[in-house]
Amino acid sequence: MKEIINLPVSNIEEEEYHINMGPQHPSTHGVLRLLVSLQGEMVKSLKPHCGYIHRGIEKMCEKDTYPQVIHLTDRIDYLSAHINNHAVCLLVEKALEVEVPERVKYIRTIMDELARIQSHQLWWSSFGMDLGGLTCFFYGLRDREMILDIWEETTGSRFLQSYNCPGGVMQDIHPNFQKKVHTFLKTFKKKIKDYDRLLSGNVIFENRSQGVGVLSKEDAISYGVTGPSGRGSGWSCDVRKMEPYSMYGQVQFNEVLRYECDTYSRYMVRMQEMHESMNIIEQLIDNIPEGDHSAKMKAVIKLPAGEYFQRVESARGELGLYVVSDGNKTPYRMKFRTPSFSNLSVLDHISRGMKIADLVAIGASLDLVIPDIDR
Amino acid sequence: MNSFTKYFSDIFHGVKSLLIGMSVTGRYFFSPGQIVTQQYPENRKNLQMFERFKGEVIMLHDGNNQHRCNACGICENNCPNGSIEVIPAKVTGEDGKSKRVIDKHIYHLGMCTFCGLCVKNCPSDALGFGQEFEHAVFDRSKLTKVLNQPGSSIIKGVE
Amino acid sequence: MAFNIYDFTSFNQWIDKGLNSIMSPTWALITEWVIIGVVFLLFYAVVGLFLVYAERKVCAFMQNRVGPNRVGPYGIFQTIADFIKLLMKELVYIKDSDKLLFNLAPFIVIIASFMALSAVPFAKGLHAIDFDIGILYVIAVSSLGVVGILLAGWSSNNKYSLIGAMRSGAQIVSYELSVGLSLLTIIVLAGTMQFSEIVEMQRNGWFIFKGHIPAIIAFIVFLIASTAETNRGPFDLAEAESELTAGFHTEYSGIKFAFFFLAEYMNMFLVASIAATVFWGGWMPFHVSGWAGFNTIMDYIPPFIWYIGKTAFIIWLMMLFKWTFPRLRIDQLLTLEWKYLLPINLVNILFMAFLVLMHWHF
Amino acid sequence: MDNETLKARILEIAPDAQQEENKQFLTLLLPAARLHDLAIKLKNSPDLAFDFLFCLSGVDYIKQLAVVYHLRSTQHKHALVIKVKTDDRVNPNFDTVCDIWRTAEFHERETYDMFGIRFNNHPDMRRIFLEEDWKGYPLRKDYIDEVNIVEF
Repeated sequence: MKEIINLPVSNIEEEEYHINMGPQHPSTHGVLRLLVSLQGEMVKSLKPHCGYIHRGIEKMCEKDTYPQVIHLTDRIDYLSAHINNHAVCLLVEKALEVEVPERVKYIRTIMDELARIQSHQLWWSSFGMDLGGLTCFFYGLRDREMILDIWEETTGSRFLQSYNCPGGVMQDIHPNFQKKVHTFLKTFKKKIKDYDRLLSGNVIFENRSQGVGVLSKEDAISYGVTGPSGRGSGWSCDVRKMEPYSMYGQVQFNEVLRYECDTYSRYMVRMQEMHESMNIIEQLIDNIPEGDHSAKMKAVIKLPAGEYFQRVESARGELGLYVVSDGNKTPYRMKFRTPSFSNLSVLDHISRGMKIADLVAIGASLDLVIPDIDR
Repeated sequence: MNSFTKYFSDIFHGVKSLLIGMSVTGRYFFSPGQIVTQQYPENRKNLQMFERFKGEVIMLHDGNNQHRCNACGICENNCPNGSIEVIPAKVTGEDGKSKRVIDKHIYHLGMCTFCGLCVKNCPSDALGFGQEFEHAVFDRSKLTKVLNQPGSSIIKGVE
Repeated sequence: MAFNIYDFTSFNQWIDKGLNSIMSPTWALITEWVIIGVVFLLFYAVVGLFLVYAERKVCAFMQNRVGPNRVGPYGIFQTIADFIKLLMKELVYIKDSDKLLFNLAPFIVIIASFMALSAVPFAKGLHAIDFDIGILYVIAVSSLGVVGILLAGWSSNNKYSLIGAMRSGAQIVSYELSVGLSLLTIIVLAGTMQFSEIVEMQRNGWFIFKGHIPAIIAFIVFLIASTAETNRGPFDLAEAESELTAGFHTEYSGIKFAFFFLAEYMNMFLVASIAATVFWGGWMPFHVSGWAGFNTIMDYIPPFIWYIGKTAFIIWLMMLFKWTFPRLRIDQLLTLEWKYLLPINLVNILFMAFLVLMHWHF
Repeated sequence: MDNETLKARILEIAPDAQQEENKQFLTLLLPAARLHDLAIKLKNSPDLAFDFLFCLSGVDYIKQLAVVYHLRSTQHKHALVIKVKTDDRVNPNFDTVCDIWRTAEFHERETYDMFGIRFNNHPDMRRIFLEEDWKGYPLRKDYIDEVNIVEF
């Protein structure tokens, strides 16, 4: 307050114009507050204020056993709930040196890719909405509904499934699963063409996104911007390729890289990733081997004392799970390195000198999920 | 000259891309058969949830008002949120031994996150998921439910 | 009583005579004013409410939804219910806002669109005033609305509103030019600015066919520019909801918000009817010179239906724009106007003038 | 570089580093006072080139407070975990590394928020999730909050 009062009169041109984007704002997709300093319509700088939905999940994890932790990880990044669960299960299995059945690996990989597709669908919907094309929102959600139905039939929940458990999955897949996934793939391959026709090729959209929010590869690495956002800067950072887990080592897929480094390239990476995910599912869905849906695990899971780290590729980027165990049935310290948290840190850097409208586009292209930031 | 042709090709491509976009929305406008909205309160009667749908945790009772719960408390231990409370009672059985049976299996729906650990870990398969999903109530205390029905007893041979 | 659905002139004269026979000419004039005012107010409200409903239904069908279907059959009373809700809502007064201007702004917006409506010919003889400078009047009056938007943004004491208002100011100042120039292209062809004459001249072919290439270009430019002038998507920067929450009307609630809302739809109706009148012949049926039989069949359809049909189609086009395209950025908006629309328009006028001089039009 | 050569190489620049038991990564405990210098070397040496800090977490070992840096080289694809520890629980502080890896800026703020570990020379050392007037540091093991933490 003092600084504002003491501003010399001659400085009036340099005076900043602050607006709050959020915590209640249509473009922040949640309760994220961006304190934006403007000069006219130009963003001079912005300060993210997060923590509006900080729930202390890391503290709660210290009280929960490993199977119980899984339902909390659903709620970190709710759009890639399966992938978060997968990370915990992989970590526990690695620490206990449990070999899970092949069938589980197939199921988990298919579920992860379905989660990635639906996350990107929702991202596409809200991206279109942020740029003012409201129809995109409904088309994206319409197609996402099919995946939710597939999940509901197999896992019992549409959104926060808690489907993985250490050693396997909770229930075997539903008999209709494969048939429904095939139907989905067939339908979505047609519908995704509409996405391109409606938004990707649109001249207004291209003008709005090309050259906006340029993030160089060096900055992407330094800021730890992973996932599709990092790959849009030409940084090959796909954990599925670097440290293959589950079935990723045995399926053929391309890591989508683009080198324009702007909002448009981040957009195109995600659009292309949906095709790649469908490709992965197609390779796996007909070959799910028979077998048990879970390995035999002890009733009480205790990790040997030590430190463990597990990385998976969530829909937003690299999800790291760092666990310090003291040999008890609860983790001593559990840290989630969430992708959105690091991706948020770059927002200030790449939106400087852009317009407010660009800030919205950049924020949408980073695909921030607020609970993923706040945990 | 080059910029001159670019000016017109920009206009041409721009207009073309806009027309392609309009053809998508226009096509959907003229094909009302593709409407996907479900008319919820109207379709309530024939609304069929998936069999695995996690609506709420229930205790499975058979026709004789008998269940399989032996009050072991594993569900209570497995619940991450403390939404299950098992209140056991001691009764003397026919053979004269005192036996642990369920008095009240209390379930706080308001605290449940539907992780499914109680159902998965129940050794006698006494718990299951119900299909009910309209849980809105005016009083929070109504969300606390007693799962074993009044007067119910354990199926013989489950203990 | 000489009521004729194809020509309202005699009907108007009948009312005029009747009124003059029972009262002094001054009072008769005042009574006519009141009647016209009431009729227009009713028309305004009905059309506004219907357009809100239509927009919701249209966008719903484009998005694979059903749209409003709860209030009344097919939800036709939905907007009336909304209107009643807005009437009953609290009017929030903003601390440190400029009270007078804050309250005045919605009225300026709505009066501007109301005034412009008075020059529109709905059918033969069915217009409030037939100015001989009708087009000039409409351009002048409809651009008054921006004053209301600027005042609303400025007086709200809200930064979002201010940014929205300033965007809107820049937008309308630029796009006024294109609207004016594209109408001028047709004026060059028609040689008059009077709406009734413009319609009458299209008896043997609408101007969009008569003026062929330049008229079509002018029509497209007019459509784009007028969409921008009414602050509708993809040019809705003034209320860009993902950037500025609600732009210039962020702080308005209840019926004052409804005024802005209604004015937006009425402006859309207005520009659609101007486009229909100037380019598509207004209430004039579709005539092909030489096909006498075809022309008589077309004449059986009442002019009012022709007018509504054409307007509705143009409104549908504007809705299609809004629900398809993402929003432009402010600099792109100005680029589109100053680097594309304006030069094209200027060349187009010359082209049209040349065409008229050489009698190359039909 | 495999873990053995990596270890030898790092012991060259930091002779007083101690190795810790870890199956997955090479884990080295570094002296806190020289953290910043060593971090610059880790990033800038062309054969090490640890340019990606993929995780920064605080850990409360009850006696000590530690900060764990998970580093990775995008060129050479090798990873390294470095740790710094302090016995000071009242006013723990380390040098910031956010001028070397920009992502550390937010992660260090989070560590400060949850563990009370201050980072010297950090441009914006404020709490990130909790309010400024929050008492205590929630992820410390001695944190007591009778209102919000329910013991079953």
